[in-house]
Amino acid sequence: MSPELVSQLSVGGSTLVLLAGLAMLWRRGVRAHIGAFTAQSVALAATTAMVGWFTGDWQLWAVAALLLLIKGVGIPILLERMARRFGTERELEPYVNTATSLLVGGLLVLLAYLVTARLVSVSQLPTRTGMPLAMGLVFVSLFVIISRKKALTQVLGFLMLENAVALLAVLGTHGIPIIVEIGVFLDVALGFIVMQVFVYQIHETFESIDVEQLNRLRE
Amino acid sequence: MSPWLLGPVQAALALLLAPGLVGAIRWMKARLQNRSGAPPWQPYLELRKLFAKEVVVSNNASWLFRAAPFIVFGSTVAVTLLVPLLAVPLPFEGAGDLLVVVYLLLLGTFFLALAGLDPGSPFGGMGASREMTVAALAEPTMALAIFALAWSAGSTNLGHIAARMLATPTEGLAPGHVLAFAAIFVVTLAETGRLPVDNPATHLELTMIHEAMVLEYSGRYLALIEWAAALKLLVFFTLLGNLFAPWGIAAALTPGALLWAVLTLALKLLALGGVVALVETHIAKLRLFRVPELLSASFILALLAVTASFLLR
Amino acid sequence: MRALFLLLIAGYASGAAAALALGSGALSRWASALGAIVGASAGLALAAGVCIRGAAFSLDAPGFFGPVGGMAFTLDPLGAVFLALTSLVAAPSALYGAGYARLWEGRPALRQVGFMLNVFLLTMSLVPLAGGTLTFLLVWEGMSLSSYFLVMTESDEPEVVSAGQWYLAMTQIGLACLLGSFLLLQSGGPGGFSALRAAALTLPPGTRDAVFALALIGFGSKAGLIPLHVWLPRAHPAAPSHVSALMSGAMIKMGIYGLLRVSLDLLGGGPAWWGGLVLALGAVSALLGVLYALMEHDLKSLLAYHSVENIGLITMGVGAGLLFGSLQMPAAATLALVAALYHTINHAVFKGLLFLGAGAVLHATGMRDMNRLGGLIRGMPWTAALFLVGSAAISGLPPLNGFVSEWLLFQSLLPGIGAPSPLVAVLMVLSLGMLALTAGLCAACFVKAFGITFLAIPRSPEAAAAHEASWSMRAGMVVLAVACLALSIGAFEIVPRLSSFVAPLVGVAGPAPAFSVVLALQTPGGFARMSPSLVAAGLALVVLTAWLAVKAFASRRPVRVGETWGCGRVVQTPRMEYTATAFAEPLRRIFAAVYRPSEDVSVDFHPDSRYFVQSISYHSAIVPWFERYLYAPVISRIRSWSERVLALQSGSAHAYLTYLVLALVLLLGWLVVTGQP
Amino acid sequence: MGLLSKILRTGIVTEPLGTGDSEVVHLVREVDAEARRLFGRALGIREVDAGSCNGCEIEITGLMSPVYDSERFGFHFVASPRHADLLLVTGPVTRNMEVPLRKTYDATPDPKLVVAVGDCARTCGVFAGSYAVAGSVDSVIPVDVFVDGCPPEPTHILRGILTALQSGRA
Repeated sequence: MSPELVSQLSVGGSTLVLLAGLAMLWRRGVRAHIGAFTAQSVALAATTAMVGWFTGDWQLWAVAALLLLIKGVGIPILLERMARRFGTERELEPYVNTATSLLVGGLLVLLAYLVTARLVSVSQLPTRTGMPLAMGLVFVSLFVIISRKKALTQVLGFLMLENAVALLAVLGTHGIPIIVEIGVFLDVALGFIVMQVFVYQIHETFESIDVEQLNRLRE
Repeated sequence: MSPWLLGPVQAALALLLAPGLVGAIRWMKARLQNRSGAPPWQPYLELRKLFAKEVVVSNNASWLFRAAPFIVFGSTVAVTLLVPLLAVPLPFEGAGDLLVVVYLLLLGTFFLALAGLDPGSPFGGMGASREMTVAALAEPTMALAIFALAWSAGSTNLGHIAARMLATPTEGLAPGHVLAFAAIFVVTLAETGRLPVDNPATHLELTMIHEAMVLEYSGRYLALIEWAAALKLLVFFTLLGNLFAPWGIAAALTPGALLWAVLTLALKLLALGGVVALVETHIAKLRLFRVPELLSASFILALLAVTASFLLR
Repeated sequence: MRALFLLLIAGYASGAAAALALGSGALSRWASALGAIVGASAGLALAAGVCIRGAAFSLDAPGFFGPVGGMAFTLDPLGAVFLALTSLVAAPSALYGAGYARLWEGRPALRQVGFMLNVFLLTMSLVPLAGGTLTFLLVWEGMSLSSYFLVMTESDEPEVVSAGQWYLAMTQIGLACLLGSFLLLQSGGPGGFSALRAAALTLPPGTRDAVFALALIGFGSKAGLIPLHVWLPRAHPAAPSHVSALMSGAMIKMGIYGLLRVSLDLLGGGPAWWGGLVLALGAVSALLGVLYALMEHDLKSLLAYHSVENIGLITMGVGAGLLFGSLQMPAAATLALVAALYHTINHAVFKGLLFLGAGAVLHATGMRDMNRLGGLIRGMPWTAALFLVGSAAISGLPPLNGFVSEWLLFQSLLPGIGAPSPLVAVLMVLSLGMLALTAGLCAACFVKAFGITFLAIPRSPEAAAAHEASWSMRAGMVVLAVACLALSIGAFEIVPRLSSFVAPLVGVAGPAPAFSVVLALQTPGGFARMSPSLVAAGLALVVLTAWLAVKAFASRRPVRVGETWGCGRVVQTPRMEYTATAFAEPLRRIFAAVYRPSEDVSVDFHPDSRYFVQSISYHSAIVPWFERYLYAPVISRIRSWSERVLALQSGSAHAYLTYLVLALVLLLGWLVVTGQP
Repeated sequence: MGLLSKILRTGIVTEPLGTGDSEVVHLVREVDAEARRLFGRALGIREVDAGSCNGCEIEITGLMSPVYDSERFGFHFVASPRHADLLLVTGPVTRNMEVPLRKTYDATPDPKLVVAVGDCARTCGVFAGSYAVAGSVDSVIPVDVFVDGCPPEPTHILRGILTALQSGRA
């Protein structure tokens, strides 16, 4: 593949990943959020595979396969189960309304473009062009975590943050050793399970997974 | 054929095709609703009937109410002289670029909204207010999408953009273009009063946007406005089809090339119409105050399009 | 040249003298107007001469004001543009004023307005002619004070008085900043601009920044940049309408002139952040201006907020010009400045027209509240048609002039993406988005302004009884409306000249970038082409053809006039119509985060049962946030201080003597300490 | 996607014009021909409920259903009498609806037809003599055709429209 094509594809891939993240800000339903996360993971896996194809590095292929398996299939199934368990609680009243959230998301992407500009200019890799978008996704998922109320949405925000970091690594350094990657996966799985337990607990206690309820713990 | 003749030919062709496009979309929607539906040429019959009918005008309406249909119709027809319908280089290349197209369409909207206010009917005012709101909120998306297009093409002239796309087809798959296409598609839905922004088949005054403004019109005036609306849809589809995928557009004004151009244009219009029909079958109308969310989503698409073209420069 | 210059002064002076001499009758109305028209025509001729020749005209009069170093006048093309637009608005407004002033006949107000208007026009025309610091400040202050007196014409109404106070305060703050700026700029010497130009190059960067910042505040407060715009929505409605037309059409442009003169001409451009700051200020002013205009239902306040918006657009052009200039992109800089200048001229014309139209409405109905107007298109067809032209022009609709300059403005932002620094590119993208949103909202706002005011059923007896304006008022408006069309169709002649004027300012060596090919505008490098004249011709042709075709082929049944369709409701009353407030309601809800409207609903129930509601009263107000968070605290602080000072004024003579003695002692002590004789 | 597959599985359910010789088929053939002749096969219908029990409305809705799908003859219900060629009036005219009905008739541009649907429209049905009823439809506006039945079937309404078209006041 020609470097131009690769840089185009990496921009395209990371755009898809980012759009899936922004979809979190747009849609309200939990199911839609899970769908967005699944799509994002698949797009991420595809991008990784593309880079792997370009570099001819088998480890990246493996990472892509793992991504597809764990984040594209495994975690979504668990999430679906949680969603079914809690009924589909919608993000009816986020702290920031939808239109504003979207605009903030756009500004965050521009900000990411600014902060990564120098990084991109020094890097020589053809995949560097996607990095600002990956950084944008980092910001966006942080924004999702702080601006949404439902614990489930926040879990998704965390998972997207992890996706963003993985994308950044793949694009910026053409992938990290698979051992590290596996370790990260384990962390994520662990963190995910812990959070799952928390969410269950919150639901047990308050009959809702609206973290606003946690304020009641004070008195 | 001289290039100056091409302009009128384009306008005539657009006027000819526009009602058929609307009819085709209605027919496809009917089929998707498991009905046999009206034949695609139904709109022509309706226009013929309306031109033959009597005109009833409100006693509160002024001369503006009678002038507006001609201005709305005229401004939309003028646009068809500028867009690359059949061939590049365009007949009136120097006369106007993409921004001029946007402003000419705004001219039509402006006068239609005034005509909605003129009879003093509450529905007309409601329609005018909503139409202008949607139009205003759609502007930024359009501007940024134009920005992304123009930057990669090195010009805002429609002919340049199409020609550039023909010269380097890979550009068409660049993320910037795909995103800009998506953004302009959403704007098309909003500006031409399709679902999920406005329901073209609604009978409920309180949910209307476009219909509410034309409730007062009858006879030939209504015919002009409906025709202009169809024409506007065709213009947006042509922009989508011939700026992003200008294949089949004639490079030389030979009869064969032009014929092929007409054929491909019709195919593109049908394809886009099919997509719209599918969309309208699948999704419901948004509440008016959810529309800004849709438009800000399209704005994000346009913003990403520009960012992508930054990254790849 | 010199003759024209003297004729300009003579015309205005004689107008002022006539107003004083001929008392307050029809004669004095017409005499003072005639003087103003003569002066304005002379000014226009002078400006045209300089523009066509391209050579500056200069005249030194060390005689006048000897003590302050005499007056110096020069008129270079840049100044000529502003002199031209001032005179362009001045003549029709004066003609209009002659008719408008009838309502003051037999009152001193007539004499006062006639005199002050001529003084105002004279000083304002001299501002772009000023060739030195002192001259500039002198005529500038003259302009500000005379306009203040004009605002205070109806000074028996309380809101007029408060408007006057706001206006005076803002102009004096501005003047203070200008003094500071020029003092920093002028290291001694007579302060001719040519001397300053040379001196500015040697100034340390810090001083240059300070000069620029002070000039930005000073001129920005005159131009009405947010947040220094607070006086506009107050002063414009208070002033007589032809005066508002002049203030909004011409006077606030002097702020732009000053900004261009100081930052580009005298300082010769600066670091990139100057341009960035100005661009950002412009974008914010444009968007907030139009957003607050949408919420207005006072016709003249609405127009005033649109002045804020358009000044914002112009400032965006200026900022982009400065920015590109500092980035060594001369072609782009020229384009941006041309866009700014052209929009300045266009805004002068159509905003003048709109204010005159609003004045005619006020004259005919005695009302500015759109929610009580309506249906005027029957009573006053001329005014309605002319106001419609103005509305279409300011909304940037083809084929009128606003469209041309907005197109140029868009095109001038597009090259920004090619700028080396990503920050600039992002800034350009954001301001482009804001520009587009502003344009759209402006169209929505003028659908409201025209539709609610002139169309449908009158909402009050006064509106129903409206009469057409007098011939001189109509003539004034017609001139400006024709100018709207001419400035669009003739753009391919005017724009290249403008580019040749501004190109030297941004350091374009040799010929200015080409801007037009036959009948069409072309941005430098052929990035885009557009031909207003062809668009106009095409539109006219198509509309005419459609009309003829329908005449020929459609049914010839006579048009039947029936009742408005309202789902069969028994009778339609004006209360059923959409009002200005209702029209803007969706946007108000969408942008609630910006407006932060205060809403209180009070329901009083029937004494017996809460199930029966007797009345529901809803009240909502929008206080612009910069007034709430910026001005209100300052004002209250000042008030508390002044009260503290008041404590000194005890009224007893002893106390005052004590103050005197204390002052004397302190003074002597200071002299002793500093050891001066 | 579920929706799409359902659409495909269902297929077109409209009564075909070509095959079979049920009453509907004959009828729709005639209607088709007449509509073509008179209104250039494009007929805007404005439905006015002058006080009906909504029984007739349910049947009228049937006209637009996929089965009858009268849109295929170029009939379509419009949002304003200004766009209409034919008024479909149901129910006895109540006192409150008398003026609106008249206004609707005036608002409709010529040529125009009026079809009164249901027994109530002709005889005021069970509501006859009520203090709230102003009278039958033809006591308020000129009626071209009455469609009997309480409520009439869609086919009868179609026949009524057809007769109105044939009466050719248009």
